[in-house]
Amino acid sequence: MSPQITPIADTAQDLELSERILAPDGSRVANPLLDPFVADVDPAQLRSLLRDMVILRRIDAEGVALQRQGQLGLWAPCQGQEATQIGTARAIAPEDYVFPSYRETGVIYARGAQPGDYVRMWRGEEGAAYDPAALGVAPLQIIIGAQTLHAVGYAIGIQHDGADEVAVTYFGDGATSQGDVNEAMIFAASYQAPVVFVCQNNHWAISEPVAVQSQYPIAGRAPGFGIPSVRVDGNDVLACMAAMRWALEHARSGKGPAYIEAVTYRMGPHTTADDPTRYRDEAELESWRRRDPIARVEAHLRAAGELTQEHLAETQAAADAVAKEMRAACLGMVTRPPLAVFDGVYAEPHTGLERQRDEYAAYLASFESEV
Amino acid sequence: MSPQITPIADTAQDLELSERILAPDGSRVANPLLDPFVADVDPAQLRSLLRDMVILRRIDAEGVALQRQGQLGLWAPCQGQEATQIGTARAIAPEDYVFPSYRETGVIYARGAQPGDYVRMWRGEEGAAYDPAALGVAPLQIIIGAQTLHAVGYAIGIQHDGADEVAVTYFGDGATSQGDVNEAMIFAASYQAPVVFVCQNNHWAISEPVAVQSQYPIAGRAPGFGIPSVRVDGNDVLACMAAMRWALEHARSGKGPAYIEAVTYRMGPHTTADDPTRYRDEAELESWRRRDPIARVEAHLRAAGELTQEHLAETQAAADAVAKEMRAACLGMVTRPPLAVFDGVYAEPHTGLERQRDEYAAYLASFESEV
Amino acid sequence: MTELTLGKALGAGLRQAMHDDDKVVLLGEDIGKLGGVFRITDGLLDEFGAARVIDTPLAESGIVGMAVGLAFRGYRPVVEIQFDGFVYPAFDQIVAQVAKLHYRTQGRVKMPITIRIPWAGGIGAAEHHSESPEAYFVHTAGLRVIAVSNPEDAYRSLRQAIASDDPVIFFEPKRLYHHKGDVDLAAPLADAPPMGLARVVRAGTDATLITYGAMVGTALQAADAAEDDGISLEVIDLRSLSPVDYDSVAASVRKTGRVVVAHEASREAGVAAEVIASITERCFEYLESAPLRVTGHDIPYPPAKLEKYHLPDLDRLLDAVDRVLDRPNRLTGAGA
Amino acid sequence: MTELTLGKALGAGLRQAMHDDDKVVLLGEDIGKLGGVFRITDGLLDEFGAARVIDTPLAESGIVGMAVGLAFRGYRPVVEIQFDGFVYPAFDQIVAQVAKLHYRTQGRVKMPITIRIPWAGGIGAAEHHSESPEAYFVHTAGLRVIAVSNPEDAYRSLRQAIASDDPVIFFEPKRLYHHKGDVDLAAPLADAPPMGLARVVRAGTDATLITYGAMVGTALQAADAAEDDGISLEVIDLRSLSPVDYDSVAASVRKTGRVVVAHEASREAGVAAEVIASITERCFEYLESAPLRVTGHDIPYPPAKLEKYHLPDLDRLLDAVDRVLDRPNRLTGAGA
Ligand SMILES: Cc1ncc(C[n+]2csc(CCOP(=O)(O)OP(=O)(O)O)c2C)c(N)n1
Ligand SMILES: Cc1ncc(C[n+]2csc(CCOP(=O)(O)OP(=O)(O)O)c2C)c(N)n1
Ligand SMILES: [Mg+2]
Ligand SMILES: [Mg+2]
Repeated sequence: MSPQITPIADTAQDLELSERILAPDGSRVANPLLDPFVADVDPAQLRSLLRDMVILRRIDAEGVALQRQGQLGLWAPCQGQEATQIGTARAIAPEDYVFPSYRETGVIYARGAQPGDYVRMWRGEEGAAYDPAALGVAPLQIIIGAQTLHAVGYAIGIQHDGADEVAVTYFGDGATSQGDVNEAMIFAASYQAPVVFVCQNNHWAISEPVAVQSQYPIAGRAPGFGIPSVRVDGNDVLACMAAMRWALEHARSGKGPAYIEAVTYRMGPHTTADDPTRYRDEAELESWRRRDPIARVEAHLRAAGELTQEHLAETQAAADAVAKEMRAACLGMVTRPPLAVFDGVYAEPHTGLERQRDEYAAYLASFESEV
Repeated sequence: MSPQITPIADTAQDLELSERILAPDGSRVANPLLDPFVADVDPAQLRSLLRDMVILRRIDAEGVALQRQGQLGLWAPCQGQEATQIGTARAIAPEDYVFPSYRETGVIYARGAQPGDYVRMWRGEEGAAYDPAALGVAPLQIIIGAQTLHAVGYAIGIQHDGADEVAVTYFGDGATSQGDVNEAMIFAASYQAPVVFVCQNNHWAISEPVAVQSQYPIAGRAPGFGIPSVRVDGNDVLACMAAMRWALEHARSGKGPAYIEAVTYRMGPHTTADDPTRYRDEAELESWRRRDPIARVEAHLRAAGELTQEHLAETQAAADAVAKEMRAACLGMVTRPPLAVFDGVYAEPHTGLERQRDEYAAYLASFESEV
Repeated sequence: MTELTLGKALGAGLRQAMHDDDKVVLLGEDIGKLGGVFRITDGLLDEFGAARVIDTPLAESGIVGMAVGLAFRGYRPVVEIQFDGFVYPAFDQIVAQVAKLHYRTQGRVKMPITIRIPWAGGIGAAEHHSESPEAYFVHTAGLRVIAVSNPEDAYRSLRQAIASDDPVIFFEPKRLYHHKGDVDLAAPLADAPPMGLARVVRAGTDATLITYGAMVGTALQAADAAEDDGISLEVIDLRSLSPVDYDSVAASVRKTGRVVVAHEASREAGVAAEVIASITERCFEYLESAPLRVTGHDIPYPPAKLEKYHLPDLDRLLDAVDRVLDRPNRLTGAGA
Repeated sequence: MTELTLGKALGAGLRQAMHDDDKVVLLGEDIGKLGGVFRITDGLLDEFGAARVIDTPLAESGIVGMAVGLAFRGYRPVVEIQFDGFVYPAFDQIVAQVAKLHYRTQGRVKMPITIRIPWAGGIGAAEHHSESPEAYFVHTAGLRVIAVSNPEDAYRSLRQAIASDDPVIFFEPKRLYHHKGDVDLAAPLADAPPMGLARVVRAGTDATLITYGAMVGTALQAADAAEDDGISLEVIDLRSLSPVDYDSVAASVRKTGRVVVAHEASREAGVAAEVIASITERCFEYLESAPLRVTGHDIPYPPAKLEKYHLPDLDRLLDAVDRVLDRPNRLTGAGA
């Protein structure tokens, strides 16, 4: 009865159904919807976006390497998603607040993460990778979709405070199936809360192709809830930035929530514990290699004569420097003492836990006195 | 960015935004979408629909009376929703299976409920009001929205069995905010399961107007999930039946799920424990009284000269008879003996519970031996 | 002192907390115009406005998740779950987020969330309206769990819960909402005993009867009845289920040597199991008989007409008292 | 006898159950092509097809709710929850539907659903991947709860769970997935001992060590170590946590008079509390010292680098054994 949205036939068709500014070959496509939002982006700015993407890829590679070398318990690579993460995150204001999932390495990078922040959680040292207040980013969230509701609650707080900040939440295509993510849209729409939803549709939820969650464009769900949405080419950093600026402006100006689906691809495994050869074709991966988000910007800048060897060398050096610091921070981490397991369970004294702590302390001490 | 659906300004506008066949004054409106589905409905059939609605209203009034007289712990009136319930339920085939909420008195009536079935649960005698297999209806569900997932699972079972049955689930406007109901749409769409979703938008979730859940037509959500939907005037029994036939046909023919939003109104309190004067205007109620689903059909039939005093008298007598039987069944119910609290917890022996049962039996027996 | 019902005392507690701290916001289904299905928030919408008394969409996970976000923003959300049996859709947000965020962030992010739960049975309600889910939360590290039994405690401990920087699951016995008691509305919170303390409701010497919530009243009746029989029962109202005030409990057990722990919730891995295991650990040498549990059976909450065969009552308490005292059953003569 | 890892034994159990009854269907995230993140369902998609090995959308409430619907239709769904910490979004469907529908309908609607949960810690994982939520389900009437500790039990009891007309929460200790043991793949299920029985894994006379899951291995190590010290420990693997086989437990306690109950899960209102409370009720006169618990602390599961300070290990078990035996600590000399 109601008009049916066309299902997506295959992943190749995906990007055709999304908004873009830079084509995979680096050529610029006119986009009346998005262009106004990045009219100010000059070659220098574009180079800076490229630089961030290159550094992010390097950080990601270092994360994988550290895991392979036994320094991290796990790592969730974001290779392939650099344009989505950098493009959107760079548009977010410092006073905004971000509620990410676990794969947003590029987002915390853009928010000013310190070298150790990338690895602290994955190494198993602490529950949160960084100080949330310092970055304006909630702790990485492992429970799929849970953070989207937190963002909405935070946005309602912003609204009550009369502030012009925005809460932003990132989640995957798989997450869109969770009740929480749908409730988040409902609550956001009900209160017209200043929150931006960013769905990184990287085509896979571990081994499940996005079609298991949805055979229709995910961005098509939001309008039914009263939330305007846009579906962008997530490998086009300019489109991502433009969409994010639109969404943030929409939310910041009191018009309520906005929704972005960034259509991108997870080039690596789900995590370092995953073996994607069990479930996906090399051909699919190959087709996405041809849409590499970094190559696209490089091609564009190069064609415009705006990318020199020096630029590239500087970027590579910066990336290597970050990776080096990250490694050093990782290797230098000192595990907290045994009794730290009790730290921070409660904000105020809890007699039951204090007793357990004391007993355990005495138990540990009994070994020391042994010697 | 994406086209925004217009929010609903007020409840009066609501019905204008929905499909109908019979106008509130009983006149017939041409509806190219729905008409074909009820082309066969002649005056006799329409009278039979009217009869069911009248009987249902009588059952409902009896339920309220029994509660007021202390015979039931609670009753959830469905006055005002007769067209939605009878119109949709009469379209369902006997071999289909229904997953209702707690307010579907009309649905269980249409499925052949026995007099005691209406009250057994509300009286606090048993957990389920009736034998699910006998009616093809799952037990009344109190946890908001939970039953929608059950319907989807059942429908996937139908699909696996290669049967041409359909699972139908009923839920309220409030329920549409629950994660489960959204997950149900996602699962149904993912598997193209033969399930029909019937949202009875009766404008209220206890004291909350539907705008707290959604400022946009609820039926507008389904297409985003890939589920075709229709929004019908829920006080128009023909429109409800037509929509349901469409939806069932769609699902039965392997095209996947379908979604109906029936825009209706809860004339009475949420339950007999509720006092709606605390939160809603008499004027609103009054406006809906003018859209009474029963009056509408009567007016239509009367104008067509198809409703005699005899018809009305027969219907009233039938209604009174059902009410009488219902009352007798209610008053005649014998509470199970104390040890029945242990019956049916497990299908197979459970040593822990058996011991508790034995201990409690011995404890109870100790009082008897006392005398 | 003002005489108030438990329900009104809770309302007064909310009101006071909202006056004391404008970061306190209430969220829940039907808490605005309706004042909640139990009218606990009655009048608060008018007094504090819709920005602080927030009717939410019908989704418990959403409500608690929204509270988490508000806490991130520095608010102190007080959530009303409409009935005990409707807290489960929020279980993930409570267990994986509310309880763990402070720990996850080593104290950097506080979760001063109070989750109020109208609780337990004995009101002849439909399914899911009479549940006693407290053990789930007691078992969940990172939460505090409070169960109130009278207006005075309700008023004070609700304010304490809201003022606490920790998340508190706050159980309100529905069947006592209309019970009256004196409340000192003016008593400063700073002078109040800490939230975690148990209370000896009635001193006694022969056996200790430990319970909480609505069953405190039943326990007091049992103590009266036992007294007629020359037995002196000490009755303890735990008040806090996490942490349990084991100092008070142990002091009593060392005195009486005999213990009955009672609750409505089912038995397996319930709070009574916890209390008995802890008592045994701490007071083994003082125990003169096996501590006994009087609880709901290990069954789903039964239909209303049968609930009286599920809920521990006076007779079942007295029967257990007789057994811990190694006496024949005072009602039936059995067990002699 | 075939030597299999615990993981492979579970896979074999699923395969056999699917052969035995074509109403058995598997649902879960990534259980199809991938064979599950632990490869338990490896090969089953190829063998039984996508209609019986169903990759689901990413929503645990949806998965369990779908299983309920399939059960209504006469199927026997076996759900895989990807990790222990991801079961909470399904908590409502499990507690309010799966556990209660048989009771609600007085047995008219059966819920033969098995919910498999890769379980517990010690694998250096990220948050939510090492949880021990078993007490929540033990406390929930209407469910059965199984925890396996070796390939043979895994193979047999998974088949029993699937064949059971009751819902079963089935805990699989992740850190034992690669442990090997002999499995009799041909043994008819009809000859097997009932699912609810505990097993005396090692007979002993001085004290009883009760545990389940991966800690059975630790308990056996403790028994070895204690033997070197001249102490004879009886080790019991509970196997079924609801019901607990208290006949076997009580028989052992009557013999030894001393008890340690151990698990990874946190302590407050955990399974050990239940076991100790029940032992005290049944065997009070036989107890020579207070039964002790050795458990995870009452903290959220800590970061991987600290988990060894949370999980009970050999030393903590031995320390408790020394204490129930009123001996000085054998390692440290303390407590003498
Ligand atoms: C509630 C919950 N269920 C299951 C998991 C296990 N899990 C971790 S990541 C993942 C897939 C997520 O896919 P998507 O949302 O697309 O994000 P992506 O990993 O692609 O970034 C799953 C199933 C989890 N972390 N939380
Ligand atoms: C999970 C859950 N939360 C809360 C409730 C309490 N409750 C019962 S009915 C109701 C309103 C339902 O509104 P709607 O879905 O519109 O159905 P209606 O009652 O109007 O038929 C609420 C909040 C419940 N039964 N289950
Ligand atoms: Mg993904
Ligand atoms: Mg409604």
